[in-house]
Amino acid sequence: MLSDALLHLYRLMMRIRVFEEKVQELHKLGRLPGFVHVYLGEEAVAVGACSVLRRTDHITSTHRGHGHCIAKGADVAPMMAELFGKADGYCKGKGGSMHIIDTSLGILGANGIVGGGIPMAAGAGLADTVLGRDGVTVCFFGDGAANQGVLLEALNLSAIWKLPVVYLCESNHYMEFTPTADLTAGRIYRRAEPFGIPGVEVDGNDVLEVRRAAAEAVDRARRGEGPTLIEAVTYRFAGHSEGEEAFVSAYRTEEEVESWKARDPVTCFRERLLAELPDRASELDDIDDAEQASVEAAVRFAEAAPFPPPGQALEHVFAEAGA
Amino acid sequence: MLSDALLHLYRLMMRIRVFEEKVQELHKLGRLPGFVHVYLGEEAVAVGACSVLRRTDHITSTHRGHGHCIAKGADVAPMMAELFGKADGYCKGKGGSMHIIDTSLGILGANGIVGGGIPMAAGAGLADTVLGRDGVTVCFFGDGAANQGVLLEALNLSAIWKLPVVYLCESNHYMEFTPTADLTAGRIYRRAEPFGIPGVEVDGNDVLEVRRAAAEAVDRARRGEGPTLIEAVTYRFAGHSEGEEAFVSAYRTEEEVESWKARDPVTCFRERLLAELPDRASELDDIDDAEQASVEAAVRFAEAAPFPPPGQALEHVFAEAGA
Amino acid sequence: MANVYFMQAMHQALAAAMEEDETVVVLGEDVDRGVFGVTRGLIDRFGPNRIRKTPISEATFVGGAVGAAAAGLRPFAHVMFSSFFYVAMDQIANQAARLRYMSGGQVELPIVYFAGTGPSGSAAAQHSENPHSILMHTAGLKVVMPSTPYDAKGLMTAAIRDPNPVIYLADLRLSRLRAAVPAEPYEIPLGSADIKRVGEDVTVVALASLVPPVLEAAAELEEEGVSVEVIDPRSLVPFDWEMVAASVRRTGRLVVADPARRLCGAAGEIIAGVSERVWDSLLARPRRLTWPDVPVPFSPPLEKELDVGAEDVKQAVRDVLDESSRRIPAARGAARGSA
Amino acid sequence: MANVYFMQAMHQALAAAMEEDETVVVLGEDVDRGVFGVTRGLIDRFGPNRIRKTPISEATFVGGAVGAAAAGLRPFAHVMFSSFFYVAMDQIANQAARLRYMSGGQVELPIVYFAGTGPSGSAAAQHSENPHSILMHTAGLKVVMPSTPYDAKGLMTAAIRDPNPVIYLADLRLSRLRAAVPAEPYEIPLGSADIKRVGEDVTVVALASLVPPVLEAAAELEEEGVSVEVIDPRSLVPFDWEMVAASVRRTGRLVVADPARRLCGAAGEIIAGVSERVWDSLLARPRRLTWPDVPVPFSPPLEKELDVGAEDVKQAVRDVLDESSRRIPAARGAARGSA
Ligand SMILES: Cc1ncc(C[n+]2csc(CCOP(=O)(O)OP(=O)(O)O)c2C)c(N)n1
Ligand SMILES: Cc1ncc(C[n+]2csc(CCOP(=O)(O)OP(=O)(O)O)c2C)c(N)n1
Ligand SMILES: [Mg+2]
Ligand SMILES: [Mg+2]
Repeated sequence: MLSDALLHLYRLMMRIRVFEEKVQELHKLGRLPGFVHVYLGEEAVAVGACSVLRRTDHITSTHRGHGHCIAKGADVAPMMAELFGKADGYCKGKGGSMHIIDTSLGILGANGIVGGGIPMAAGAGLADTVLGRDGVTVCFFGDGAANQGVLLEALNLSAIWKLPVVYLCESNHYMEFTPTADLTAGRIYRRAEPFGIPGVEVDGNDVLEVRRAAAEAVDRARRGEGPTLIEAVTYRFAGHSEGEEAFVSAYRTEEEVESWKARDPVTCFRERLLAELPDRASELDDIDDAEQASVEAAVRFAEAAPFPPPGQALEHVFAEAGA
Repeated sequence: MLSDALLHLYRLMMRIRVFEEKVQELHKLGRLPGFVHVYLGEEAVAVGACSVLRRTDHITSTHRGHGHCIAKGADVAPMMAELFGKADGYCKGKGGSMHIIDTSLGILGANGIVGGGIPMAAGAGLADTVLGRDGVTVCFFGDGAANQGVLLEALNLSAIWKLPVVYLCESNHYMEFTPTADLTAGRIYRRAEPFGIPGVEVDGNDVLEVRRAAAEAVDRARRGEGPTLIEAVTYRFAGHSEGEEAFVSAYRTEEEVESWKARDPVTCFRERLLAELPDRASELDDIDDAEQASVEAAVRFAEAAPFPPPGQALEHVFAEAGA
Repeated sequence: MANVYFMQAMHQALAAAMEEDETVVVLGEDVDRGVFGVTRGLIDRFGPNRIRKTPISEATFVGGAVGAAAAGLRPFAHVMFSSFFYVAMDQIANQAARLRYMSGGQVELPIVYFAGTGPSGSAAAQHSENPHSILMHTAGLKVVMPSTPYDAKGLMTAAIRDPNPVIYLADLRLSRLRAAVPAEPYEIPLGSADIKRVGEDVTVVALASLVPPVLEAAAELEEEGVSVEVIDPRSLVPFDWEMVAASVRRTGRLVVADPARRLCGAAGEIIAGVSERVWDSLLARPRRLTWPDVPVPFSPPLEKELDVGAEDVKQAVRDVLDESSRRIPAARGAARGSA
Repeated sequence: MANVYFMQAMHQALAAAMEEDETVVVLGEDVDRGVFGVTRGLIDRFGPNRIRKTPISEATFVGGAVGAAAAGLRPFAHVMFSSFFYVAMDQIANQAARLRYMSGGQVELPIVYFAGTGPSGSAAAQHSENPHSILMHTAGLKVVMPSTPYDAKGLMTAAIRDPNPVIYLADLRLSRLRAAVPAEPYEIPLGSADIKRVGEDVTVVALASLVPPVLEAAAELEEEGVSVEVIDPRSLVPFDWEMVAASVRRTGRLVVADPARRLCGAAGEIIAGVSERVWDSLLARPRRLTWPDVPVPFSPPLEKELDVGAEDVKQAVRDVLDESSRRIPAARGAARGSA
């Protein structure tokens, strides 16, 4: 890989990192309405996977969607404004954290329903197939979502129709406050096998490994050879949702969290880049600074933006014919 | 196996055979309201599986449920009356062919929703587990139903809770008018593997083979070792539903149907019994006659029974507290 | 104009739409043959790339239609029996009906969700739902339910061309209807009701398979000297409040006949919505004719017991007339006259 | 009587029911901790055999409850947010609500389906539904929706003891309510409404989280000399038509406040049902206060725009009074008097 491309991966991961840390901070200050689920610790998954996608490719996302959106090219300013519920947000304040959508980037939406995006991804893949486009859809979903029946249905449908869809399970070990393994039989990536779909496991904290697996799956899909299931093993550093301490007692040990932080996907990748591209070390600092600055700017943008006029609550239910 | 037990298997298969042929005949005469799906050709599956169940064990059934009900001990007279929509039917005429229920026999119901019985079976298994009973539930479902997501969900749930449930897929090669293989990736029995559940394939036209597989699965379940998925490969001799010729052109070849009729589970078993128990040959004839007579009697019972008074349409929505 | 059956009329509109726009695709179980005939044979004309037989996985093909629409197709999803909407309800109510709104208007979702609906003769409780009021309440879905082959065709064309998810419910009791229908495609705008019979004394709003018995009752009442106006809303979302309100403003009397359960049903809604608009014109309490609040039973006499028939309609019309002649304040009664 | 929060009141009833009947089991995601607190801590008292944390598989644990109930348990299924009912709608509407009827009355299904419901502060379109009218229309489900800790506890006891599937909706906007509640279990019969404030001029029927603003409005209106009777149905199926109709018979005026969408909603139903019963007593057109027919938006000012508040209630009450004093026939107006 070209070093510029490597730095770009780093930049996106850092963008997510900085964005989410800022989100945490703002949430603590009571500035963000609604539920907020941050992606800290999982940055390598979204960035690795989306790095092999084109702008015209699609993704479907989850309640924990900020990282997917940023990795697919979303701008942090309208994202932040959306989190604030402002008129200049991606969805004009209608969606919020759990529903960020940018169809011009192929982002078919974060989704508040666990598993809700899975059928949609198959449908987007169908559109590519029917229309003879060589697009690909990446369907992000959690390890908890892997127990929703739509996974079986979508795997089956994608297999028989050879849909160009990559099912990417983010195995972050928890579904809300419950260890996934407690309520999940067997390994998720193996659920692909009976359908004749390749099922692979990757280190979700290693952006290059995710990228490699995604590239293989995406190429396969583009060639018309059908879907792949990738299970990216990772960990979320933060709680399930911000502010959960208020009503949930601890459900993870300090040691567990620390052991994963020692494998922080962002800092590990940074160290690796420092080792492999020592002459570009200063650029990493520049990236950190630039991302920090852009997220700060995003916050200012969001704060300055107006709330939507109340009457807008009544708009956007239906599209006008011929509009 | 004792020869009496073998004869009993034969009797039940013959009972289903005679019942269903009579149902076809009545349907052609326009005597039966609503949809009717007959079980001809699949008799060995229900009889083999239910032969290892106790009265207190449960089954969940499908739209093609007559065979399951008879195999679990249902009486053909109130069954037939139910098909006629009569007051003396199992469900007082409220349910019809697709909804025969007899809770006293553990029949939790035929079900008009493809896959509808799958979660219910897991729930019945949970009741046995929670209450410390050694009951078992057999969940019958079609190969078409295997593409409903609830299968994944129920397999996962049953695996983690080691529920005493046997998932029995009747692979009769069709879902309505479409070959199952056209729209089903891989083999269904293999869908158990990722959950660590035994998945086995059996010849669904051989009642003893079904019985053997069911016995193993049921024993395992009773011992508290959890669920099994059995795929019984079989074939339906008749159409998807009676009268379909009126609106569906042929979707199977004569040869295909004939090749399966050559492996008719009832006549093959009869021949085998004749060979193995030559001294009881006459009893087989007696059984045939008796079953024929009892189905004739069932028709007379059904015909003589009154329709429910129209006002009964308003009853049985809610149970009275303390009733 | 050839005589065509109810389902054939929809078939014609769908086929023409597929000719006209190659992004229209059909999804559903056995859609090559098609239990109701609406999609039958299309596979021969348009091939398996556009006529997609699906596995029995309602949640996924209904939700797939959402993703497909967002990515450039115009899916016609054949849900078969409307009871099966419940199997895919998340994808209908949380996804299809929400995505545009949640996105602040970014997405258009031109989807038709088609199903045969209502009792069709002892299909029993899991194949006989009329869930239109549930879908009306959802917000974000248009809902149509025609009563004639002509309307069926025109509404189908409009539904397919509409940029929003449209629930298209074909009342199975109307399958045998046959009528002359123009060969060319035409649109009936969603949201336009139709006066099926002009009258002066009582407005009867009737949905889907209750239109024929209501017309029958109206014809019989004519002989008794009672003039009934029969309105078929055709589209439930959007609803043509204006036409219905205008009629009731003239007649002063309202009966609503809806082949569905009562509690929170469309009949109550129509009464509430019309009352809000023309309260002062009402000469008697509006009547609703609906099923009782029970599942649909199997046995023919039980199923029949749920039905609203011409006799019920006649009785309700007479009741409304009686009440208004007995009770309206003299001044008003004089002004309006009543039969 | 200790002061307890809304959800704690339900928790007490559930815990007591589990003590009293060992076939009561809890199913649902994270029910050991429980996002709303209704099941929190029960696992320490009753252990993991009876407090069953489920995978994220709503269709299967909701449908599992049906099989479990038919096989001898009394499941309390914690569906979490009521938007998730749609994910399991087949199992609710085609199975739980149908099995007893289809079996001709053979089966009892003592199940409680519990969910937090309604907007809870920018939870947006997929976590803020108030689907009670959809569940009311289904037939075969009882539906309760309390507005006070006292009612919450009594209805929970009744719901768990009831031999039928009961949908128990806990309005999330009421989470901070706190009130004194008897320590011992007690039952409030399903189907009994409650007069939350006695009044003479106008009847306001209010559901769940709209009861507090309606009471606030009533108190303020008192100062204007208007006497408002406030009725909380508490249970929507069965519905206490008698109590509501009796009140309207006295007041002659009806306003219904329902925190849900309008089309085919409970407000329209209550107006239709009451009008049918007491048409002659109505002195003005009944008013409904509901959300507009849109999904629930995220942004605080948008979400607030949907709300029905005390001011809306006051306005509606004044409108009803105005209209009746302007328009009622003199004779009737004199007989009743109006503010
Ligand atoms: C259908 C549905 N059920 C339950 C929830 C509540 N919920 C939100 S996130 C979550 C856990 C999801 O776990 P996972 O899929 O592993 O994603 P993660 O949060 O770990 O990224 C649950 C149960 C929901 N939003 N939707
Ligand atoms: C949820 C649902 N979808 C579709 C149908 C219509 N339908 C009835 S039977 C059937 C085919 C079922 O195939 P399979 O499960 O293989 O059972 P078989 O008829 O072969 O016994 C279909 C699609 C239905 N009843 N329920
Ligand atoms: Mg997870
Ligand atoms: Mg089959």
